Amino acid sequence: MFPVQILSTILIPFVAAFCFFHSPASGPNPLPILTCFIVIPNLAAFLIMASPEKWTRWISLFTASLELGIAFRVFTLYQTATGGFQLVEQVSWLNNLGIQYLVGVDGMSTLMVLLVACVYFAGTLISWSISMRVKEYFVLFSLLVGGVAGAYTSMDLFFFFLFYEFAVLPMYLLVGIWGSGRKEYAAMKLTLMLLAGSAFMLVGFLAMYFTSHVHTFDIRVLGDLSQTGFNQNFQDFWFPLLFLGFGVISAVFPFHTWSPDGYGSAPTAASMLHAGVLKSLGGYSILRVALPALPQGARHWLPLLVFLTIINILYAAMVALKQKDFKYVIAYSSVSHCGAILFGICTLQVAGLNGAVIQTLSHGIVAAMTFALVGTVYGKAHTRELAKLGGLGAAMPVLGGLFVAAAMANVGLPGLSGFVGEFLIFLGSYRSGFHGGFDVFQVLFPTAVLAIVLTAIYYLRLVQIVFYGPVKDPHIKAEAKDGTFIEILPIAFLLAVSLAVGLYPKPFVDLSNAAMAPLIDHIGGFK
Amino acid sequence: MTQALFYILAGVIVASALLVVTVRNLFHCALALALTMFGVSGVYLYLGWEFLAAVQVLIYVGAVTVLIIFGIMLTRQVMDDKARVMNNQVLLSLLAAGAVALVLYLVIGHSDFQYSNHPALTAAATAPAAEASAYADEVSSLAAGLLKPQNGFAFAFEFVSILLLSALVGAVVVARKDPS
Amino acid sequence: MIQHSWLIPGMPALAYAVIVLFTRRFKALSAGISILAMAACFFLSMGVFQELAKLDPSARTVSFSWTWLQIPPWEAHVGVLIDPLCANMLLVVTLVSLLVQIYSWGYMHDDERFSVYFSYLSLFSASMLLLVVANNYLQIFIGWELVGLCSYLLIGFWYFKPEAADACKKAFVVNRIGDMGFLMGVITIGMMFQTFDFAEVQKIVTQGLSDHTYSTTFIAGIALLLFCGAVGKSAQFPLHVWLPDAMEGPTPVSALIHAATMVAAGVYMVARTYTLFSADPLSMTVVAWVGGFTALFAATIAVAQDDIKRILAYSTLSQLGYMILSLGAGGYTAGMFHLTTHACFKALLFLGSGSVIHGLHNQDIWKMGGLWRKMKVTTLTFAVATLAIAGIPPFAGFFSKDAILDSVHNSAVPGHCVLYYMGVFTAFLTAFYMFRLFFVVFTGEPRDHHAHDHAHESPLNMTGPLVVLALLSLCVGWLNWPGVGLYSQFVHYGSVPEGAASIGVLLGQSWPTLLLVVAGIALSAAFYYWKVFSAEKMAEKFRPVYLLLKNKYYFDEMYGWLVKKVLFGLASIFHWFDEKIVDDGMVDGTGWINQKMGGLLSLTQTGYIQNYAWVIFAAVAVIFFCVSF
Amino acid sequence: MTEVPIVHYLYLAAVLFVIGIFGVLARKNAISVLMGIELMLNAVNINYLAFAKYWGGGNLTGPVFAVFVITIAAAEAAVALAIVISIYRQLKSANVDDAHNLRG
Repeated sequence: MFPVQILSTILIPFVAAFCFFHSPASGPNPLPILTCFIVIPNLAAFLIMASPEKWTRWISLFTASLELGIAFRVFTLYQTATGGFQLVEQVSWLNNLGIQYLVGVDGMSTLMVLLVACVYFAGTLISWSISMRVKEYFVLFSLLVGGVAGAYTSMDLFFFFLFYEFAVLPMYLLVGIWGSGRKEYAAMKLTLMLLAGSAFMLVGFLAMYFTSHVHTFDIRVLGDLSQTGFNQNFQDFWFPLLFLGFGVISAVFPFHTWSPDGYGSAPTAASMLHAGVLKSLGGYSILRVALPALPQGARHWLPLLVFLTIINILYAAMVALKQKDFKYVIAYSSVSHCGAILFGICTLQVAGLNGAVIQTLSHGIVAAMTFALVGTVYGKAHTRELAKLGGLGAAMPVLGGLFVAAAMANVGLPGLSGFVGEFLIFLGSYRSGFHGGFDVFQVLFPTAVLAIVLTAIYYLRLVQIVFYGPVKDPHIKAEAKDGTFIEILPIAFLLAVSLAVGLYPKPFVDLSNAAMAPLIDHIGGFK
Repeated sequence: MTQALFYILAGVIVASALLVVTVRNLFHCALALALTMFGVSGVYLYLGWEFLAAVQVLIYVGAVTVLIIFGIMLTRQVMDDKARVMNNQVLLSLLAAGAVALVLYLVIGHSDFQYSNHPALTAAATAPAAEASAYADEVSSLAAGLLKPQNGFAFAFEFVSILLLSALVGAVVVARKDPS
Repeated sequence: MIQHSWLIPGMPALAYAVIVLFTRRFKALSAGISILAMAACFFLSMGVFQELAKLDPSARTVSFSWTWLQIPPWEAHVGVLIDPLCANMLLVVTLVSLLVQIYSWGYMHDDERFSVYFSYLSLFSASMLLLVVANNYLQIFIGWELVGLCSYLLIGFWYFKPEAADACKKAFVVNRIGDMGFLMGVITIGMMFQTFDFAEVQKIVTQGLSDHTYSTTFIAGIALLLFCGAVGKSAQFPLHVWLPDAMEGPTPVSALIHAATMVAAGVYMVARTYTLFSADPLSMTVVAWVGGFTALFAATIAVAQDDIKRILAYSTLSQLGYMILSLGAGGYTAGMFHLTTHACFKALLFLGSGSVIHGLHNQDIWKMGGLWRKMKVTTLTFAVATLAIAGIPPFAGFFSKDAILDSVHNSAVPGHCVLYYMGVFTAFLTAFYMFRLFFVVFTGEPRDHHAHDHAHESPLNMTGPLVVLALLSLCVGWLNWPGVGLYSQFVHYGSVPEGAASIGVLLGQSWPTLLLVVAGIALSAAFYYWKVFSAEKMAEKFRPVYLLLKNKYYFDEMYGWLVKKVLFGLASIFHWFDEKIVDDGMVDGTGWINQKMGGLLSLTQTGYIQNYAWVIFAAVAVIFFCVSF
Repeated sequence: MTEVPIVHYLYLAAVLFVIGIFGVLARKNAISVLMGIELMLNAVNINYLAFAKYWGGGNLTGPVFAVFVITIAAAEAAVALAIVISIYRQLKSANVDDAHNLRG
């Protein structure tokens, strides 16, 4: 009975939302699709506040499925052949200041919209077992999703910033209230570091706004201005600041320490959403804002900034080797993977940029899946200390199998999404000295590839410690059971998405390339 | 002669004001304050603002000083206090007050107030009759000044009444003994 | 048939999905689905082979592909390339897979996770076949990684055993090190030639070499990067350490993955990308020497091992070394032929040892003995395989091994003479340690009577595959009968088949080897059958050598030290740096500084209202003064 | 009528104002401080009315403000005394120095 209820709550809104919207070519939609995508989670938050507590989860699940339907619709509606921004909705807001409500998707944001919806959906299901302050939890959770949904679809920097801040604050409360361990410290650290990053970001936005003389926050216009509006000095000065500002969001070295502490303390779904969606915003914003608006600065700085990202990749992997807490390993792995995303961006090469986008999608899905697994295992074993865990495979074969799959997705095994992203990133980072001339990437390419070995080592070590071998702690064995339907469902869903990307990446890569190929032309990067 | 009156008043005011800030006994302070207020109202009278002089006496001497004396009596132990009346920044306060005094002196000295033949002054002196007839007595002219909408103070005046009321209520609330 | 060849990897993949998603609870059904899919694959492969054989020799390459991902100017495909090399490999893989799956039905019958086991086997077959039919470098890498995953899963199938848990991790990580090179090679190809397609790369490279667009050294560099992958997967020195440990997996898995098919993928890959390897003598030399050295090196270790499966594992290493040596020396056909014959007799050896283990529940050869009385079929088939691997005519090993030694002898690789003698000596050692194994296990008196009493012949579904493989081990060699050379006319590099020497020439060349092999067998019999000499005494006498061999030249210890001390030591330093310097120092330090600065500023908040008032008035005075005067 | 020059009114107000400042800054007792404030307010009023007389030209803004100041001074005195009494009840002292809970 219960699975039937769940499945119908998922399928009905999904199908309804998917069928409700249609292509703009066949007449206007009764509701603007992207605005719906942003507004629905916020509406859900109010609805949850106003309804009895026993409805909370069902409303949330209903909303998440609606969002999933909308996201799949957006995914099918985007025309890769046409490219550019599509499904654009524009409303003047503060005309005097050049601020407008401007949402739309290009290929990259289409993938991000899909990512947000998938992680939201899985996170809602994973949160089913939350028992403390259920209403408040889901209200904040929905608001958070509303914020990131807005950030990924905004084409106006003002709204982009607004939505981003809108997402950070619920995260603070989610970690601070529903977290575990040193949750107040972690929440404060996470929020302060992210806000420090966004301070850089805001100053950069304002600098562009005032320098451009057009006084606009429209990223399309700022991109067009990059050659005429911003001179070399301006670009050289502001690009690294913007990069670091965005980099903090993506946990770039040395601003990464919010990430392990934050994820270590956050409740499962918050870790999923943060690692999967909010963190990806850093790389996304670099591609969306910094590269189009400041291409000369990018060409000037990225060959230097790339060293930070390579440190991220290898250093975080090394640190992950020595962690004693299950979740911290995953957190450092996420830092390492985000480093790969930024590394892909730094290659300034069309495959590298596409790799960064696909890796963003993949990392979002896979990190969410891994955190979901860690949370579920923690819920059963009641400890995350690696010294106490062991031999759980016998007690929870399905979760163990899924964890191996998640580990393999992290390791970058072909057939799962991680491989496509990593492969493209490495492809982009290849430079040959064959035609003469030296490039830092001749050294960095093999160094980065080293990551595939390190990742394998620490993930397999984790699998071995937690699931393989004999049971270490008899208490755990007595209590540990395999996952229930409601726990397996979100993880299996994310695994299916990862498999879809890994087995047939063409539609996804086509989408990302629709955004990246023009960007590379614009920057004058490598083909 | 009349000028001498002003200077006598000024002397009284300054002297009693000095007493207000220096005398140990608070009750005496309050009495000196009352004297200062009387002096100030004398200055008002001297300037020709009879109504305001009356208001000054009524409110300051009649209300505020009495209020202060009530306050002193309610916090009576203080009067017997043999401790210092001044805090430990007397010299600094003198310095600050002196600095303000210097600034004020310089400002007044450098301004053109000392020249009595200011254009506005002469204009007022030559055509006082029309004005005087319009506002035959000070009270009605002041009332017109306060309440005529075109003067722009009507709202403020009404607002002050609300302020007074809320101050009254607020004072009662703040000073009320906590039931617990 | 050929146009449906995409079904060959497709069907096991489907079987995997069906078993995992639906039939996990039904043991027999799961196994049935898996075996059925494999049988279908086998017959499809037969069909493909037949169709290909009917084609004109010059037109025996059929390829078609679908776009997998596309970033102009790149396009990555998944596709199928059917040529003789592929058809040969398809037959080997599907046949051995089928036999091993049938065998597994008996061997794994009591295991709780029977269905899971069959699902992994199906996944393995699918990945292996994907690798085999690949028509481009990316796809071969994808299959490559996937077989690595299956190997990991199957070695760690009994994950609750700590040794298995260690072994599977080790296998995956060591393979990954090789794969790193492979991936770099694939990426270099992609970036330099803007295609991953075998045929197109071949065209571009041939063209580029002739008009000197690319230097041969550059091509050799790519080839050596790819070869890193082969070194990992085919467990060549110095990445050989994972294969012996991989014996922790179920024995049929060892037979399938770690003897017959997956480990041969490295050899197959080198053969597949032979254009790149043969471009420059440098790459060929490296390949030949790595192979030759591994062959000898592993054979010496095998002499001193006690575990039945480990002996076979080192023998596998050694035989893989032969194949790599052959390819490096230019013996393309010989290498592939040895791959084929080796798949048959090595699978048979492993399945035979599995049968022994199944009967005795023990792997130490010194607890066996005299098993021929109890296990007739197993003993007989094992004997066939032992003769085959030792290279006694007319068994399969003789033909392929001799072809290899022949090609090394005629090779142009620097130091080919040394390599030749290394190969010959390896053949001697092979005969010695294989017969040592055979004599100790099957002949003489039982050493452990309790175990011996319980020993029994395995059921038909296990002995059946043994018999089939024994027949193959006997006959497969005849495919390349001297002077006829059916095989070498079918599988060859370039347009001209390598000439097949006539039987007279062959025997004329190979009699010293043959003599040495017989000597090896005799020596082995002297030690372990007739017991003329005492092995223990020999071991005492040459104790340092014995210990060195017994401990596998201490490679495990060395790598263990590298990982534990160097890697984890570095990790400790990084961890310390991250925790103390970055987090406690920089991040919390920033917070600390702000707090202290705030503390300093808060001193101005005295709480005395008259202080504040004083500041106000003093400031008013100062500001007025400054502004006005 | 020979007038007293306006500057003398201003000087008088200035002296009164400065005395008030001293009272506010230097006296310990809160009620004394309050009295200092009253002195300052009166000084301001003297200025208003003097200017209104001499320079007002019939404009009544000066006396109007004086009225406001007087009114608000009364309100202020009431509230301030209430606070003093409340503090006195809490701290058993009417000294300004004793109320320093806002120290940083």
